[in-house]
Amino acid sequence: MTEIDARIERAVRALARRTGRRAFLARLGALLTGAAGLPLLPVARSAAESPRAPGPDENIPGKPGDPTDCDYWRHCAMDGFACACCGGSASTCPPGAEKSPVGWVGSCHNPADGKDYIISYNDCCGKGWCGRCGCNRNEGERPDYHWVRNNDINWCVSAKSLVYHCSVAIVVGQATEPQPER
Amino acid sequence: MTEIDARIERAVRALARRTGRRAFLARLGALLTGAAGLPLLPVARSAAESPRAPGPDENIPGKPGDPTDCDYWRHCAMDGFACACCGGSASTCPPGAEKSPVGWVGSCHNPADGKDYIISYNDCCGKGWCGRCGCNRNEGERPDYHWVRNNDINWCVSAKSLVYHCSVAIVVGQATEPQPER
Amino acid sequence: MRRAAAAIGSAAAFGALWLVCGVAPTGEPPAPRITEVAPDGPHRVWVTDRIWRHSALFDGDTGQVLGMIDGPDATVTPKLPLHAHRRGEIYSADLAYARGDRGERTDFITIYDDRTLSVTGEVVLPTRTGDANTSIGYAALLDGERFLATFNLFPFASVSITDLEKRIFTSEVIITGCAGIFPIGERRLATLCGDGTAAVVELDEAGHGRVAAHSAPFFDPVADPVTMAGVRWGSRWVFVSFEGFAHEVDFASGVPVVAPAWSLFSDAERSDHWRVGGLQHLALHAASQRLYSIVHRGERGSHKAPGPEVWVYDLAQHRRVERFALPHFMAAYAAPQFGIARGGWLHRMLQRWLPSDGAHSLVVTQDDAPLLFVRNAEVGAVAVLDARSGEHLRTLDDAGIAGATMGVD
Amino acid sequence: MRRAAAAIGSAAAFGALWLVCGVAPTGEPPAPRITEVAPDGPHRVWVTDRIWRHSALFDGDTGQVLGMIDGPDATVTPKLPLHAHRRGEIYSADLAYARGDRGERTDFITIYDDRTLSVTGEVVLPTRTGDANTSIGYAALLDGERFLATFNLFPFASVSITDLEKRIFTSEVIITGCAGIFPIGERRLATLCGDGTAAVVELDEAGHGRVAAHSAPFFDPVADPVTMAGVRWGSRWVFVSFEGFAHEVDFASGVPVVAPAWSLFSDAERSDHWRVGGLQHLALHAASQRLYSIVHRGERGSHKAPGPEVWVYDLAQHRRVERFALPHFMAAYAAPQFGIARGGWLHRMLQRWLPSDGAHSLVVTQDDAPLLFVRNAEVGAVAVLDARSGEHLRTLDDAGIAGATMGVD
Repeated sequence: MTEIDARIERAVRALARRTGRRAFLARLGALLTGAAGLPLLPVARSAAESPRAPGPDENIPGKPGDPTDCDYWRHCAMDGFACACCGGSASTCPPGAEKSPVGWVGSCHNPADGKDYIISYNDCCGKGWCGRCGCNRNEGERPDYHWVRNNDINWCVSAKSLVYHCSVAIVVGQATEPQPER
Repeated sequence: MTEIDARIERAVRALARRTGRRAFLARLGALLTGAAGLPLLPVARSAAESPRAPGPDENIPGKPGDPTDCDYWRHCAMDGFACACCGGSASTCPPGAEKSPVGWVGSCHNPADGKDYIISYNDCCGKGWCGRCGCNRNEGERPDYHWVRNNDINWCVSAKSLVYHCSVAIVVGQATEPQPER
Repeated sequence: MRRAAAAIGSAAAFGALWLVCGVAPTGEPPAPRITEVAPDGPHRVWVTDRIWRHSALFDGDTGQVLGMIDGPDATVTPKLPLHAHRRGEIYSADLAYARGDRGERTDFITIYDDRTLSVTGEVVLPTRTGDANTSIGYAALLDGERFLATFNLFPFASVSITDLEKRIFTSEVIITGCAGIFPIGERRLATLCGDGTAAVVELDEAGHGRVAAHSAPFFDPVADPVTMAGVRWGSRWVFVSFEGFAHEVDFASGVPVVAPAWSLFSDAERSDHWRVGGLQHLALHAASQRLYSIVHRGERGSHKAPGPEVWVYDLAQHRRVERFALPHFMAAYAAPQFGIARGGWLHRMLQRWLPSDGAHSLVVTQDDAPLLFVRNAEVGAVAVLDARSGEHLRTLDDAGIAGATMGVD
Repeated sequence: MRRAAAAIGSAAAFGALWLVCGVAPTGEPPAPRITEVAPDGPHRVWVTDRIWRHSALFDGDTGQVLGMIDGPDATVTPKLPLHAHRRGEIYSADLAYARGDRGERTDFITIYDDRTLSVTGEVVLPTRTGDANTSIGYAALLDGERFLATFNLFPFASVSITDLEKRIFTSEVIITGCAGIFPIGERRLATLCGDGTAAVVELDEAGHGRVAAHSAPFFDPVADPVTMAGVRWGSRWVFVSFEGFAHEVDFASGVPVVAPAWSLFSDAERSDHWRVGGLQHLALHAASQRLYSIVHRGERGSHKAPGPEVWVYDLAQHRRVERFALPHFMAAYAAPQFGIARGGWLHRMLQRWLPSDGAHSLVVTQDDAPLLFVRNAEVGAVAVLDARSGEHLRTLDDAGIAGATMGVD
C-alpha cells in the first residue's frame, strides 16, 4: 500500500470510530477532499448528496447509446440486470429501489468521443431480482480483495436491504489512463 | 350437501371448537371412523399416525411404474414437483420436508392391474421449490371451492411452513367408481 | 458504533483506485435521482412472475417496464398488486417467515406509494392468507378503495377485511365451503361455493362482515364446475364452466339472481372437441360487452391446457363475433437467443407461422382502443394484441420466467 | 383457539368425496415415512442454484438427488452447505429480513442433522455476512469441525467465528483490505489481500482471533491478480492468476511461505491465446496431485468466460498431463425438451459433436476412483466425468436453472 493510501486509511479509521455509518459516509467525502486533494469518491457521493441534485453524467457529446444493451459502452465492467430495463435508467434506480452507497468502478471507452471514462457501478436494492437485461462484462474487473473493481460482490451490502434488484452505470469523470487491460 | 355430510360437519365443528389444531386433526380420524363408519380419511391419517408405521401403498400387483415420470399412473391429478426426484419417493417427503396434513385427492387408473385407486396428494413443506420433475395433470381436478380435488392450492397452508417443496401421491385405497371424467 | 467503524476498506480501495487509474474528476458530482412512475396510462398491465416473485408493470404501448412490486418468497405465486388510483396507493398481500422458510410467520398488507413504488406502510393481519397456483380471487380491492379483502384457506375458508383508510384489520368472515373474492360493491363481495351457489358477504360501516345471502345453485361442482377466473360486468359476474357454459350472476339486489346459462360452443364445435381452458382464461371489455375466451381442442381433464385461439363473444347477444389466432410464444421468447433479431422480419414470421403453443391467460384494457395481453404461463413473453382486430401488435419481452396471472393497472 | 376451529371445510369436503367417489379403503392406512440420507458416499456433490436458492445433494454414481438444503432468499447466491461429517451436522450461512426484502435483518447459521436434513438449531450472528456472485471463500469449516468462519464485507472486511460445539458466535476478526476464508488448520485460516499478500488469522482456544502474519507479496492485484477459486493441498493453497501462473503458498509454519510461481501455459499456448477462466475454475485431487483447470482461448478481460476444455496438471512436476474436452451443456440440458430421448444415442452424440459451450466451474472427489463434476453457470445440467480419463460418464439432469458453485460433500 502506498503512503498516501495508508494516510487516508488512518484518517478514515479514526473518523469511523467516532461516528455512525450514515454520518460517516457523508463526512467521508469532505475528509478525503480536504485531506489529500482527492476527488469526491463515488462511495461518499451517494450518501452525501441531496437525492434530487441534477447529474451531469449524460453531458457527453456524441451518440448516447442504448443503456438496455449489454454492449452499451458504459457496461464494460457490468454484472447484473441493467436498471434501464427495470423502470430506471443507466444512472437511476427504478422506482422504490435504493442505490447502494458503495459500488465498484470500471474505466470504459466511449466510442462516441473516443475518450475513456471512470464509471461508478452501483446496485439498486430493496426489491428482488429485476430479471431483465442481464449483462456480465469484465474489462478491468478484479477479485474480491480488490473490491473497488469487483463486480461479483452484491453491493447492496452497503444499502438498507441486501436484496439485489439491478445495477446502474454512472459516469464519474474522464479517465486519464485507460483501464488495466489496455 | 347430503345429510351425512352435514352430520359430519356439525360434529367436526363442535370438536374443533374445543381443541387445538394438531390435537383436533389427530382426533378427527377417530371421530369420523366411529361416527359414521367412514374410512379413515387422508386428512386425518397424516396427523394421527405414528411417523414410522409401515405403509401398504406399494402393495399393488404389477409393474410399479416410474414415480419420477409425469406419466406415472398415480400422477393423474398431480400438480407440482414429484418428490421422487427431490430425495423422497412417490409416497414420502424428501429428508427435512414436512408432509402437509391436508392434501387433495384424485382417482387414477392403474394399468398394471386395471383398477382405479384413490390417490391422496400431499405437499411436502418447509423447504423451497425442489425444481425437478415438474408435472401438471388434471384428471378429475376441480376448482378451489371443491378443494378436496383442487391441485392449485398450496396445501402447505396446513403444514408448519407454507413454503412448498414437492408433492407425493399416496394410494389410499381402491376406488369403486372411476374419477368424474370417465 | 463498532459496526459504524468503516467502509474503511472501501475508502482505502477508492484511494488506491485514484492512484492506479488516474481519475480526472468532472466539476459536478453524479447525482442519484429518484425515478417515479408517471401518472396513469390506459394500457398498463401487471405481469406476475412466480420465479422472480414479483409483478412487473409494463406499458403496453412501448413494451417498457415502468416498475416492479415484490411478492413474498414463501408463496407459490405472488398475488397481483392492487392499485387504489384515487388514494395513490398500491397494495400487496404479503407474508414472511422470520427465518425465510421457517420460524414465526407474519401476514401483512404492504402499502406502496403508486408513484415512487416505495413502501409507505403496512397492515399486519392476524389471519393466514391462502396461496395457490394462480391465486385468482385470493385478494381484491372493493369498490370505493376503502376495503381490501384477502382469502384464507386454512384452518377454514374465510375472508379477511382490511380498512385501508384506517390502515387496520377489521374482521374475518367465515365462508365455509366457499372460495374466492369477487367484489360487487363498496362493502359487498361475492364468493363461489362448493354447493353450486354464489354467496354474498356484506360489511357494515366498520368493516365487520357476514354472509348475507346465497344464490340458488347454478352449477354442479363435480360434473361441470365453473372456474375461478370469472369476469366482472358491472353488478354482474360472468363465470364459465369446464364444459363451456356461461353463467351470469347479478348481484344488484340483496339475493343474487342467476340468468339462464348459455353455451360458448355450437353442437358442431363441441363434436369438434373445442373447449375452454387455461388459467386466467377469460377477459371482458365492459363497454363493448365483449367476452374473450381462450379455447383449444381437447378432452375432459384438459381444462388447464393452453389454447391457440381466443374466441370473442358479444355478451348481450350470446354469440361469437371473432376468432383470434395467437402467435407462437416460445418463438417470441426464445428466437432472439438464437441470434434472430428481436422484432425483425424472421422473428415476426416465426411467431406467426408456427402453430401457437397456446395461451393460458389473458386480460384486456377497458379504454376505447383496448389492448389484449396474452401469455403462456411457462414462457417469459406476453403478446400484445389489438383487442378489436386481434392483430399482434408487439411482444413484452424478457417478461419473467413463469407465471399465470396479469392485471390491468 | 379460534384458529384451531377447523379443517372443517376439508373434513366436510372429504366426507363429500367419500360419497362421490366411492372409496373402498384398504385395511391398512398409508403411512408417512421419514426419508433419510444414507451415510456418506464418496461421490456426492452439492449443486447450488441461485434461482431455486438451494443446494441439491446429488449422488454422482446414480445421478439421483438425495436431498436439498435451502439458502437465503435475500442473497444473490446461496453459500454452499458445510458438512461436519464427524458431528453429523450440516451448516448453512443464512440471513433473513423480517418482511422478506425489508425490515429487520437477522444473520444466522442454520444447523441441520445430516441424515434427516431437518433443522436442529441455529446460531444468530451479530455480524452481517457478505454476498457475491459465487461467494467462493465466504464461508468455511475449519479443520476439526469445531469452528466455522463467515466472511463479512461491510462496513469493513472481517471474519466471524462461530463455535459449533458450543453453538455460539465467538469473535469478529477485522481483515481490512483482504477477502475470503481459506482454512489451514483447526484454529487457522488464510485470506487474500489487496496488497498482494496472503494473511493468516489465528484463533485462540476460545475462538477469539487476530491477524497473526502476512506472506511476502506474491501477486500484483491489478496487473495479474490471483482468483479467489484457490484449491487446498494439505498445508498449502494453490492460487492461479488471470494470466495463468500458479502460486503455491505453504501455511505449515507461522509465516506463510510462497513458492516460485509456475506457468500453466507454454509460450506457444500463450500466443495461441489459451487462458484460464470461469468461476470455480480450479480443482485439485490431492492424492494424485492432479490440478484441474478450465481453459479457453480469449483475451484479457475474459477471466470469467466459460472454457471448452479442462487441462490437467501434475502439481509436483508443474506440467500438463491431460487435456479433457467437455460436452455441450445446453444440448445435455435442452435436447430432452425437444423430444430427444435423455441418455439415448442422439442425446449423447449431440453433447459430444457440438463444440462445447464451455464450463465455468468444476470440482473433483478425493477418492481413488475420482469423479469430476463440471458445470456451465447458466445451464441446469452438470456433466460427470471420470477424473482420470476424462470420459463423460453421465449428466446430472434437471440440476436447477443457474448457479456457479458446487461442493464435494
